[in-house]
Amino acid sequence: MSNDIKPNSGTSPENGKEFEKSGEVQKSTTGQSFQDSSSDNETGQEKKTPDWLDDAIPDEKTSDNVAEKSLMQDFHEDVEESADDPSDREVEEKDLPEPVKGEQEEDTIEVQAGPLVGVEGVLPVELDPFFIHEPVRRSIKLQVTKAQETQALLLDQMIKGEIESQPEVTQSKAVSNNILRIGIAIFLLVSILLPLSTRLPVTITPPVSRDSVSANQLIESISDGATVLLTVDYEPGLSAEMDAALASVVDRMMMKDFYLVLVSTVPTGPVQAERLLVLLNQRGGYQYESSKNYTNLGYMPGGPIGLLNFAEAPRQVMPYDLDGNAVWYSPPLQTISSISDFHLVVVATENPDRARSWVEQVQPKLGNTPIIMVVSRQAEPLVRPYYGSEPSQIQGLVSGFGGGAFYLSSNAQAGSSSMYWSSINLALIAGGLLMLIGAVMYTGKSLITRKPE
Amino acid sequence: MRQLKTSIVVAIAVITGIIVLVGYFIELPVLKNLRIMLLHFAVILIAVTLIVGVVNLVQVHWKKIQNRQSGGVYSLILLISLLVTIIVVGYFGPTSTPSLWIFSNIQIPIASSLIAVLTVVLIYTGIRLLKRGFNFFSLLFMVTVLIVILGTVSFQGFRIPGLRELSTWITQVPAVGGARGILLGVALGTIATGMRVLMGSDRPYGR
Amino acid sequence: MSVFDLNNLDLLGAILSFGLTLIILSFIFGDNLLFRFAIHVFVGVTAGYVAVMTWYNVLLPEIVVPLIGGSQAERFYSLLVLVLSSFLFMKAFPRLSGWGNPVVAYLVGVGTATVIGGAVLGTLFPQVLASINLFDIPGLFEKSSPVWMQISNAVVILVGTISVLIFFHFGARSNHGSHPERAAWISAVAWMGQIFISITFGVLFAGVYIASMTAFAERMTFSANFILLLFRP
Amino acid sequence: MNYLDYLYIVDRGIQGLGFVLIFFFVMIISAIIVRRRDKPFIREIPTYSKLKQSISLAVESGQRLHLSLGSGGINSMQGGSALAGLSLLKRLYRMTYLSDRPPVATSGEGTIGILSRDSIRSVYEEVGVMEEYEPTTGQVSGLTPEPYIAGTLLVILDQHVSTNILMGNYNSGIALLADAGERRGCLTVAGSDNITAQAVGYVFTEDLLVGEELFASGAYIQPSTMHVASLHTQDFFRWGIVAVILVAGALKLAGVM
Repeated sequence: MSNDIKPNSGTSPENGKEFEKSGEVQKSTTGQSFQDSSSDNETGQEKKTPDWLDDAIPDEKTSDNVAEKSLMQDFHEDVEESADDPSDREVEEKDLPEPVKGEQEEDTIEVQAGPLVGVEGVLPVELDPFFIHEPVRRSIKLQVTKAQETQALLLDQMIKGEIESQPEVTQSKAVSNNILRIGIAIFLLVSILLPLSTRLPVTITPPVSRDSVSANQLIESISDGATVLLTVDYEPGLSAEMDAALASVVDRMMMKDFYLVLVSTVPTGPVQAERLLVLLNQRGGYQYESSKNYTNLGYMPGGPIGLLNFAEAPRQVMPYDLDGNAVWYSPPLQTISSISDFHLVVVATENPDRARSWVEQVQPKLGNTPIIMVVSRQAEPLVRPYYGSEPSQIQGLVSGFGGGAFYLSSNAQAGSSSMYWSSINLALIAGGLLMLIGAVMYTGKSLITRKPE
Repeated sequence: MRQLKTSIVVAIAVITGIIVLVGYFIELPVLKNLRIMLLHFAVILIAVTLIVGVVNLVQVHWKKIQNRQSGGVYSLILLISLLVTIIVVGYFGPTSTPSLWIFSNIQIPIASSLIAVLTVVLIYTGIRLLKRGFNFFSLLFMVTVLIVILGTVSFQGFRIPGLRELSTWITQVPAVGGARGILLGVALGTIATGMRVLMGSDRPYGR
Repeated sequence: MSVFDLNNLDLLGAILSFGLTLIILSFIFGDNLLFRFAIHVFVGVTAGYVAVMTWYNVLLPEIVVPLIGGSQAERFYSLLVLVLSSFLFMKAFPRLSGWGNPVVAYLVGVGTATVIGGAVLGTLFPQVLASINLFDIPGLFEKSSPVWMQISNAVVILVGTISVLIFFHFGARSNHGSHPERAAWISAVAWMGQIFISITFGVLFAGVYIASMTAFAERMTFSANFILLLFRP
Repeated sequence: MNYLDYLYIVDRGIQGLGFVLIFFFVMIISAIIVRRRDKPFIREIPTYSKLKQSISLAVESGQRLHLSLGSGGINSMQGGSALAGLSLLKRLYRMTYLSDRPPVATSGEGTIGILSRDSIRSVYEEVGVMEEYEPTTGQVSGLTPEPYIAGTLLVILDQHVSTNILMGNYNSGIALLADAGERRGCLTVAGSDNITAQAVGYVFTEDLLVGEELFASGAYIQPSTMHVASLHTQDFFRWGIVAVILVAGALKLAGVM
């Protein structure tokens, strides 16, 4: 039994022997161990070197070099779908040195009879026939392999599990944690509603950020009535922040009577975009109408593939708008044959991966067309490296609610960006304060309780 | 036979991959058109995988209802809301008033409220971070968090001199350095993972 | 504006929106039946949207329309796509699952190549160039802030980028069967890299916190306004 | 416009192709070298050790594991992280197919969902206990990131999970999953290719895979020549990049370029 368990202990490289044995013994046992390196087609991550490469690589199998076999096994196993195919098992067995064969029979019997049938990789014992062949290096201090450490810890945890009266402890803990959560929520609620109820102007207009100014100038520099690709790539969860940030930018573009071409790589994006335009029509008194002032191309699936495809052949990829009209032949879009024909591209997203996809797949095809990113604060740090760098991959960056607010104050527009400014500021500081208290408390605690080395 | 099947499947992945990759770098007209076609097909098929996902979702919840498993009622609710949405949005159109109504009054409130819950969770764990494991890095992490938060807010009469500048500097200098390092690392990891697929070493597409 | 000024649909929407907000927020107090109800509705509605958007944007224009009224070539293409799609659908049924593999392989091949190309031309090259150009002296003089400050910032960014890159270094040596370890000097640089990672993560976490607080504030103010609306004459 | 920019614009495609080809050859050479070695010389990543440890513990104590594969699609590298999770899934099932509480796998994308079901099913086929197979153990719990988080939240709360393995693409909502795990008093091990999710995961668990580490999962979960070779190739180019940045940066500072 110890040996069918064994493979799991071969997880650390220094356990060359266990590592090797893992591959060998598993073939003969019913289940597989965690470290099992047998075929894994369905799950994808198959440990196969390509067959052609396998042939190209000189075979240097040496019977005494144990761990080497373990790696080589990955090669051979993969070439033959070993675990699933009985004939392959025979082949494997032929290769096995005598002691292992002996072990295998034992293993099989143990596994089928034992209580841990199929449950492998638990509590291994260092009993490996390969140890007999090679001299073991001895040192003065006790040599404990990673596997042994792991298993010792395992045993320890299991014993603890037995003796400790866990439920009560965790229950009382859970209750106190819940109280803390509720306390935080109430504290935030009060700090948010306070400025709303008192109507006190607790905040000051934030200073204008350089980023927002340059984004503003960029839009200003584009002639009125230009055709702009506007991507609404955020999900409903953060629409409070993103709507605020994007509204301030789109508001500016509507003032300049830009023709907006809406597209999205998020299924709910087209609805989000439509909703935003309805909001801005109400708030800004615009009369933006579908196909007259803007066209909604809708949802573009495929993530990076879709983006690359759209960047190379927008007309073929999105031939119709959401109403089924062949929009590319209507006056505003007649002149647009490639993505670089747009006068400006605005991408609004809360997800750094999506932002990166746009920069990686679309930006290189844009030529001289500038791109403005309107991102959530949570994505900003990962988008910033692409902005203001030389060569600059993003020409404008409006970041989150704050960015929106800065943007507004920079072009003197009153918009939704400044709506909850006071509440949010107070709540932010309240939450920050709580974290600060926690930090100070636990720092002090750990400094006091820390034993001098 | 199975080996042959596998080889064919691998060949499909490798060949299409190589065509698209080479076309990515070299602008040969023939290659470009072929690549655009391959990409376009892929986009359509990915859209189909979305439908497959919906089918999978329905299968799972239908089984729950059939087997009278606990939570079967919720599965029923899920299927009903799915069906109603398909009918309403499908009939009136995705950007019609009824669709906008569903989006604004069901999806946005639920999604934003979940994020609101997330806020509480973040503060809760933020408070306990240094309790969990106090070390130099977690302390540095927490200090950075607090500086950025305090540097963001703007109050009348509340202004720690230099804090906003410090916060901006952290965001635009060391954080950019760190982020750039991570991005370059991730790019390397991505290329290596991709190369394994194109070499037929990793096969994430079934037997 | 009072509650009576709203039309029925708006009122119903506001009530629904308010109710769902409270239900989800109740999760702060703990798991409950209504929360589960709302979550299932959310998952269902979004799945419905996904299905319809896919139909409107892809299946209808790319498969159905060409099949019905397209030219010979268009019909051929959409038929081909239809066949491939049906293979993909087989993946949903265990017995036929194997038929879907070639199509999945095709998607994986195309997807992989796309992201490799993007990573090389979109991130690797430009970001390496950006790191080099940090020290473009003529460029530094064009900017407003003093040159010494720009150079010191450039050095910090450079040290950050390089140390974080080295932090991820995987290669290690093991002496006499001990755990494989990296060279001492690499570990030292990696330690510095960890400092930059902690700072970057800190900024990111703060960003997530600020973004989510916006949602919290928006939901709270909406709820407060709705309650006020109810009590307004 | 300096020389580098000129190169960058004019020959970008050729440079890119050249880079990919060199990457390819370095990978093959590394594979040959790795194959000659007696063991993989790669540093230890504690999270992977902890992962194996927690799995062993859960299996031994007969508790349920939850493997969340995220909402990344198979068609992008976001799926790469899900694939790391998938490779784990089959092993989990090989260890636990007879357990009263087999692991449950959730995913947020159609193909990954199906692949996870394929994997689970194949294990039951392998060992001939199809009657034990529950199709709902591999499920799509939501089709876009937010509903996926919501749906998975309920799975964690319902299934009496002892260990949460979050390995895939997430957004900041990963915090809700980790929190749900904590409410149920279970251990969470997290790895995501989304860096925002990593930053959020940082406050929840020390057992976190950072940046590039998740892409190395193959070499740690199931060591094989190509996986280890690709890590050495990454290292090779890592140092190449460092050298290029330092040398070219110095030349720029000196005004040579």
